[in-house]
Amino acid sequence: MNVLFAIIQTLLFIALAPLLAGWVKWCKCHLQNRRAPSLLQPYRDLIKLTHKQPVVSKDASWLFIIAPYIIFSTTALAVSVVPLLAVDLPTASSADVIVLVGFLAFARFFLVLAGLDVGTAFGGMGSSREMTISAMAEPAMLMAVFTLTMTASTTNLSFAIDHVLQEGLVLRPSFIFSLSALMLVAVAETGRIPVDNPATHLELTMIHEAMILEYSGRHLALIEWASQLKLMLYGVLIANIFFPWGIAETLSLSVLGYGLLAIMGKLALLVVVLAISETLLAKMRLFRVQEFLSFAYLLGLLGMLSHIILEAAR
Amino acid sequence: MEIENLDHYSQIILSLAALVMLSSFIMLAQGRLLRLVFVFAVQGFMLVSATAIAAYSFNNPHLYISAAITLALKVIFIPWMLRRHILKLNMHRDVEALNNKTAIMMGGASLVVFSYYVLHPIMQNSSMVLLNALSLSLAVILLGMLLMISHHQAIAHVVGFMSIENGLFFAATVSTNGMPMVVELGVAFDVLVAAVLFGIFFLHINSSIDSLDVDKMNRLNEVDQ
Amino acid sequence: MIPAYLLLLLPLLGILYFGLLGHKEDVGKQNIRFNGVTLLLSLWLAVNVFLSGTILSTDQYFIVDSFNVYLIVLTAFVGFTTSIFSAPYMAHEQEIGKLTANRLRLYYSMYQGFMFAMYLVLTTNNMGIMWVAMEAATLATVLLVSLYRTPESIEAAWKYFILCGVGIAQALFGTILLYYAAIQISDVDNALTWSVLYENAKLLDPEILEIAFVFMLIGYGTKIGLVPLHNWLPDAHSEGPTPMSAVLSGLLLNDALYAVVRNKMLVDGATDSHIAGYLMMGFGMLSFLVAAFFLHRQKDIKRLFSYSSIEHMGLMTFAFGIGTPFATFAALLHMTVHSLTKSAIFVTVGHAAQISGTQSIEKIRGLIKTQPQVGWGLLIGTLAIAGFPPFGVFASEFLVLLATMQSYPWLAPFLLLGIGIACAGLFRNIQPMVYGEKPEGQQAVQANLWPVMIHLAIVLWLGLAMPDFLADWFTQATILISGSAPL
Amino acid sequence: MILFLAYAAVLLSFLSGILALLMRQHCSVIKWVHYCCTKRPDWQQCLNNWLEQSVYPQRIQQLSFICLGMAGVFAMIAGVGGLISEQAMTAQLPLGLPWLPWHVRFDSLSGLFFLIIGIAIFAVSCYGPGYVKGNNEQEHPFAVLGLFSGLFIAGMLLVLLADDAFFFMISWELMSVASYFLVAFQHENSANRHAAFIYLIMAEVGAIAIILAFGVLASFSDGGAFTFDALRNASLSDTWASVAFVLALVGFGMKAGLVPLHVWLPEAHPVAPSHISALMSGVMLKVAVYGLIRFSFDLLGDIQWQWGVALMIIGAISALGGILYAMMQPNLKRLLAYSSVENIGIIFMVLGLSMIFLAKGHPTLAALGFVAALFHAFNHALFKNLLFLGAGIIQHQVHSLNIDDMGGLIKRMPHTSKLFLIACMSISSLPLLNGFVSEWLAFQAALQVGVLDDAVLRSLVPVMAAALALTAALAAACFVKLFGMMFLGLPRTRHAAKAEETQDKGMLFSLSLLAGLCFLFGIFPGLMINLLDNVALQLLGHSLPNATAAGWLWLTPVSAEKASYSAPIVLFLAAIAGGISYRYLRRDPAMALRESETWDCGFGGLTPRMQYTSSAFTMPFRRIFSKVWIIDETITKQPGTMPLQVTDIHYELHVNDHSWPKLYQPIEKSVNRIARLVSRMQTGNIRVYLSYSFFTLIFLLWVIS
Repeated sequence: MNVLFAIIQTLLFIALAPLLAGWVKWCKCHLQNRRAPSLLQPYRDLIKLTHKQPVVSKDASWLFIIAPYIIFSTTALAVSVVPLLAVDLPTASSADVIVLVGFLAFARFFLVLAGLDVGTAFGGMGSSREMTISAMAEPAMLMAVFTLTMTASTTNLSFAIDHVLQEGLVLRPSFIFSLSALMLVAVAETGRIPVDNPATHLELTMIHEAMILEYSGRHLALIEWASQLKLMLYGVLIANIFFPWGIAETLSLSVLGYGLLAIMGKLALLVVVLAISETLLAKMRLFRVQEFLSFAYLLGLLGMLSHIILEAAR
Repeated sequence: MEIENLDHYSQIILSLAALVMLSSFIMLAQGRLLRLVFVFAVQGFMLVSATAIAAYSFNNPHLYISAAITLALKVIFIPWMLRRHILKLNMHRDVEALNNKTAIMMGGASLVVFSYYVLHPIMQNSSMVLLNALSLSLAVILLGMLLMISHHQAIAHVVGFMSIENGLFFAATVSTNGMPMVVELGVAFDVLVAAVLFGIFFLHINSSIDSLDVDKMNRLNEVDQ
Repeated sequence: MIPAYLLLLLPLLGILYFGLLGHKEDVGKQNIRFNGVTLLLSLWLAVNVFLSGTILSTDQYFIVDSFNVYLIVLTAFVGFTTSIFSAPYMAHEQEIGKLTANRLRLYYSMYQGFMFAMYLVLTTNNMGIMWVAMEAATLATVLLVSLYRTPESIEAAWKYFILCGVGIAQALFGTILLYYAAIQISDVDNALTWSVLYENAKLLDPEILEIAFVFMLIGYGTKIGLVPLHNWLPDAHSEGPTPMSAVLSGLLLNDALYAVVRNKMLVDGATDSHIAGYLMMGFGMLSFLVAAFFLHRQKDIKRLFSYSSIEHMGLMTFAFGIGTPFATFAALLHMTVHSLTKSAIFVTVGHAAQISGTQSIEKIRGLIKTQPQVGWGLLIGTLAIAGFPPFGVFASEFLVLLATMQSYPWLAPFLLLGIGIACAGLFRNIQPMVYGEKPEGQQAVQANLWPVMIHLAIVLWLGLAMPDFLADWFTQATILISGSAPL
Repeated sequence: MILFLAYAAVLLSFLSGILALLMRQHCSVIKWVHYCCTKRPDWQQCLNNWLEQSVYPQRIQQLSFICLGMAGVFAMIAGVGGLISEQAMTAQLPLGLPWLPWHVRFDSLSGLFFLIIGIAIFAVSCYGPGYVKGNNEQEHPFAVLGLFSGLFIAGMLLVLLADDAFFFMISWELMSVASYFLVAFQHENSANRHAAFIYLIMAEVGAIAIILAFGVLASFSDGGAFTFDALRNASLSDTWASVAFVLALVGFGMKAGLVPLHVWLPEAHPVAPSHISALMSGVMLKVAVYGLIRFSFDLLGDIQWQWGVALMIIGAISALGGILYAMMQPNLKRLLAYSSVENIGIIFMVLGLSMIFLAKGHPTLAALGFVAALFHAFNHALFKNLLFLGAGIIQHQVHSLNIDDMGGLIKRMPHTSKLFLIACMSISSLPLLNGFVSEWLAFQAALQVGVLDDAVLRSLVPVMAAALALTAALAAACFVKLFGMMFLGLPRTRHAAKAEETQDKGMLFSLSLLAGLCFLFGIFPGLMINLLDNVALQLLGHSLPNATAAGWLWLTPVSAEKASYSAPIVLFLAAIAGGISYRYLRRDPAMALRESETWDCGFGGLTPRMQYTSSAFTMPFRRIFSKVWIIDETITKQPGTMPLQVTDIHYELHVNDHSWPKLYQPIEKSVNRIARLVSRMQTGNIRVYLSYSFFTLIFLLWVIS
């Protein structure tokens, strides 16, 4: 039963990810006084791409072709361990939050290799930048996550969220810091403004787009989908770790439905925040990103310290 | 024990000891090689006299042998040999300019005091003759070294070396009535061989650096140029 | 006692034999034979001592106990293997015209003379004779140092002569003082007899003995090459023929140290102040450290290794100075392994210099490519002397260190500092010589490397597994010197 | 029995060295064969044919490597045996000093490292014949290589067996010296000589520190004995224990390559033959780790938490420094060597954590950290060996070690590239591979910091954990770059374009073996962790109670509620996810791929020179962490005829390590200065010499009276 639920939840996660991306676009368009595409536009794009014949450079190797599948499946794997609707997730115990970070790293590893495979300057540029940013972001993210795991004294996401939920409403200064840190990291990792602009194709600013420039057809679809998954993953992480209320604690249908509504609501709100910030902020120069991320790291560290000093003092 | 209470032999030995030391001082200040060798011979002679007197007074016949050997070696053979070399190498007119003669003499004087200072504590139980004789022979040894340090002619070095031997010999004679005969003979043999070798070396050195100035022998150094 | 007399007689005959017939063709082989027989004699003597303990001649002029018999064997052994090396080496020198037949005669005659002096130093029971023999060793070797008659070699020989002569004169004064102290308690005939003095050491006047020891230390210390009395040593080693350097480093220095230790035993018997030990430790440590730094700036390969000898002699002096059974054992072992290793190194160094026609480190290059045996021999010998296991030098250095740790732990870091600096100093010079491409026109020479292999094999053996009989032997000597057995 | 297997491994590696010595002794071997087989002419004939002149060198090489391989097998069996058996085996060998025979002890810690070495030398022995085939016998005699390889391996094994300080030092130095000769093997390059020199000197200094550490311990032991048993029982004051620990840390850290004692490592490892580099980097550094563990956990015993902090900080510096330096290296093997510094840093960091837990009275958590450190050591041996062996193959093909001379090799060398990719993934600690598991365990250990009652420690450890995370991320960046530059893109040089897959089965087999093990222990880490648990049990007296409590599928180091990881399930899920997506998207045959030119923005003609180079790839890092290196960057532009026109741009980049000018040059300078001062003593003037002896005499007389 649990296993079945885990599968369903994962599929739901995968299915909903493009919707979230559509919602982001929708919000941004409205904020910027543009006409918004339909909420379902990302689905249409994916379907269209899937039905196109992919073009592959003659210089590409097998790695280039296999990479999208690997990226997509590891990202899918990553989302499968994040409790979306209910806390009692069996998959969460086979891979905890550190493994989750590992999955993302895995996906990134192959994405970057794919970027380097064809041998264009764009690919190299994107790969180099992506690795730089992720190297800075990863410790910040772990700092933020560690605050949570130390509070809950477990790295199992399901148990951790359960722990926060059981505690009720406790205003922890450490969580404020970690929340901010995680949000900053999420922005950087999912390639949003001000770190990266997902809509750009200008070589001076591209990061993510530069790596996948050579992809087309179903390969591109998979990669796009994976990045939408990633965006949702971070959203869910933020929403469910810091605001777990509403998540189902039992597997009855009504509670689950309530959970689904709750998470959709939380995500919708988060996206609005994201859209507003993307509208207000301009993209940073590449070498300002490190300051941005060190700030995230600092926040994470402050969160950790305030947990140790203020909350766990003996 | 005061000096008045000693027998005359001892007084003579002590006086000779003082003279031996004095001759060391003279050598120290001597710049001319021939005179240096002459003083050395005189020193040797005084040593021989002291030994003979000691032999007589202590009634120790084997000291006569020592005296005879010393006479042959240090009064006759070595000075003769050195003199011959000096003349042959045409060095009898050279005067060695000694820097800081006063300082060297002062240093020499303080060495004498030092010898007393060193040997005094250990000799408290023994006779005054012994103390004086040993201290003076130590002073002669040290003065011999000082001579070698201050002079830069190879011949002066040999003289210094031999005067150190004189000091040793004097110490052995006076303080201990002479070493065992085997040792005496061995030492004498070594001195003889050394003297011969010195002669050979003078020739080699002269042919290689065209002088006997040891200061010019400094090819083997490790100082940065 | 008969082997001891024969042992002394044979080199004496050798002096005459080579003095008269030394210009013959196969003189090198004759020399090997002479030394081979002395080696056998020394072994015979060693077996005697091993079975029946200390042997004292009836007239008390000679003594062979477990301390000196092992040095006798070592001397005979190194003398023998060096003679094996010296035969082709000197023949080559004659071939290229550096030496005439007459000089060769002098060389072989004095080789035997030197060996005679060494045996005499070791076997005599009389401190005066010991002095005479030590001086005789100087006299025998001084002409060998100047054998090539180059300005440098004459200069080196002159310095050797004067410095050692003056130095050893101090030792004679020390001996006279000892004699003076001895005649207060004993009859005149036995006043310089070591065995008698040793038995009655408690009665000797400690103050006189201390002063006497200072003179002895300065005197024999000059021969050991203790800093700052060492200045003659690198000159003499570098300018003489290489076999001479090998025996100087391997034997003469040891024997001078032997003389000091014999005297120290008397002083220690007379006084409890351990002053002799402190003096030796101070000198030893100073030599050890200073020589380690000297190694860094050498331009001449033989000078390099002569400084290494100073360093190791310093270490031994230091260890004897500590004086505990452990340290003494270590020092004895170090004496052995150092002699063997250093003479082996000088053999390879000699060949290396012949290969490249110069002793200048900068010009010796690519030995491994030119003549692998010589290159590897030099490299492995250097490794051994630098104290790398599994060679015996490591074992002895380890023991010295252990002894230092037990008695004066604060000195241990200095000791190790010295070892490290010396290692760096050796290798920065050795590496460029053995490695790399060979220079144009460099040719292999005829070389007999058996001595090297035998020596290094023994050193390796000592480092890996010291045979029981040797350990017993060392232990007996240790008991003799320091009063009790190590552990 | 197990002990005899261990002896057999040692003896076989000696034998392999001695066999190599016979390389040039064809005649004497034949004579010997004749002599031995006089009674059996048929054997004689057979052996004669087998040892025919033309094939003789190959036979000897094969024999030598077979011995090595058998040594590896025996070492592995002995290692596993040691890990399983609960008791330590002891013996004495009749070698050594008269009153201190060589003491031998084989416990589970030795067993673990035996296993590591065994795997490594087995892989190397499969790889070796193919690798040395191309060597010029005159230039680089196999006799030397084989002899010192054998001695080197024997030395490493003996270190693990040693149970007294003397034997330990002998084996330790045998290992160092033999590897010194291997570093100097291709001695016609001045870089090799320089590297060898630095290596030897630093090995000596390290050994000296270790001897001192033993000495401190021994002087407190009963009767100054040097057996490890006596050292274990020595009771030291806290201060002296710390002194001993610091000395041991310096000594073993020197060999392990902790920053700033690492400078020899990137010099020495790259210049040795590749299979030796693999052993040095993958295994010899582990022996240093073994030494420190043996010394601190076993001999010293009472761990103090300050040591843990020191280890953690030094480890963190090494890890970060190592990987940052590695990133900037254009030379493949140098990069790998620096990455070893990083991994050793990680191991030490985790060991430090374990020490803190142990000193603060949490032995179970200490065991967790300990196991994590050991597991990482094991893993690092696997993938670093794999990387170096791969590098050797590539060097043979491309004739260069410069990363920027490669490119596009994935198509030319499909097998090597796949195996290399596994190693890269493993070292970047990606899930499903072994590198990840050990880092995961390390994080788990770090996260248990809440149990400590010291607030400073509690805040320090998470910072270290973050440093570990940064290291892992940087390592990923570094190895992505490495793989990308070497194997992907277009070939940058002629050699790279002509490279071919190696035909030698042995070489590929050894790589596959290591890669397979990386994967195996990534999926079933429990296999290894159960073994490692025994080590913790023997050494710390505690083990992980629940490591596999939830079944063999799961890894639950603390408890199932706190953290769990199940690689098999993850693999299973990944396979499902990958399979579904692949199946689903490839089901339409009409949708097959279409090949075309790479998009060139319409300019036409992409050339390999337009690719990102490795220095370009790392440029952002260079800017961000610019203080870490000494960067010497020069751009020279050739102005053209027109204003602002540039005809030619020359870019030069040198990135250097800080530790050299800051730490080592001053030492070198001061030694030289003292040497210069000292040598003023040797003036050449005899009168000066005489005055030395004169004044010495005066001085001593004055002192004595």
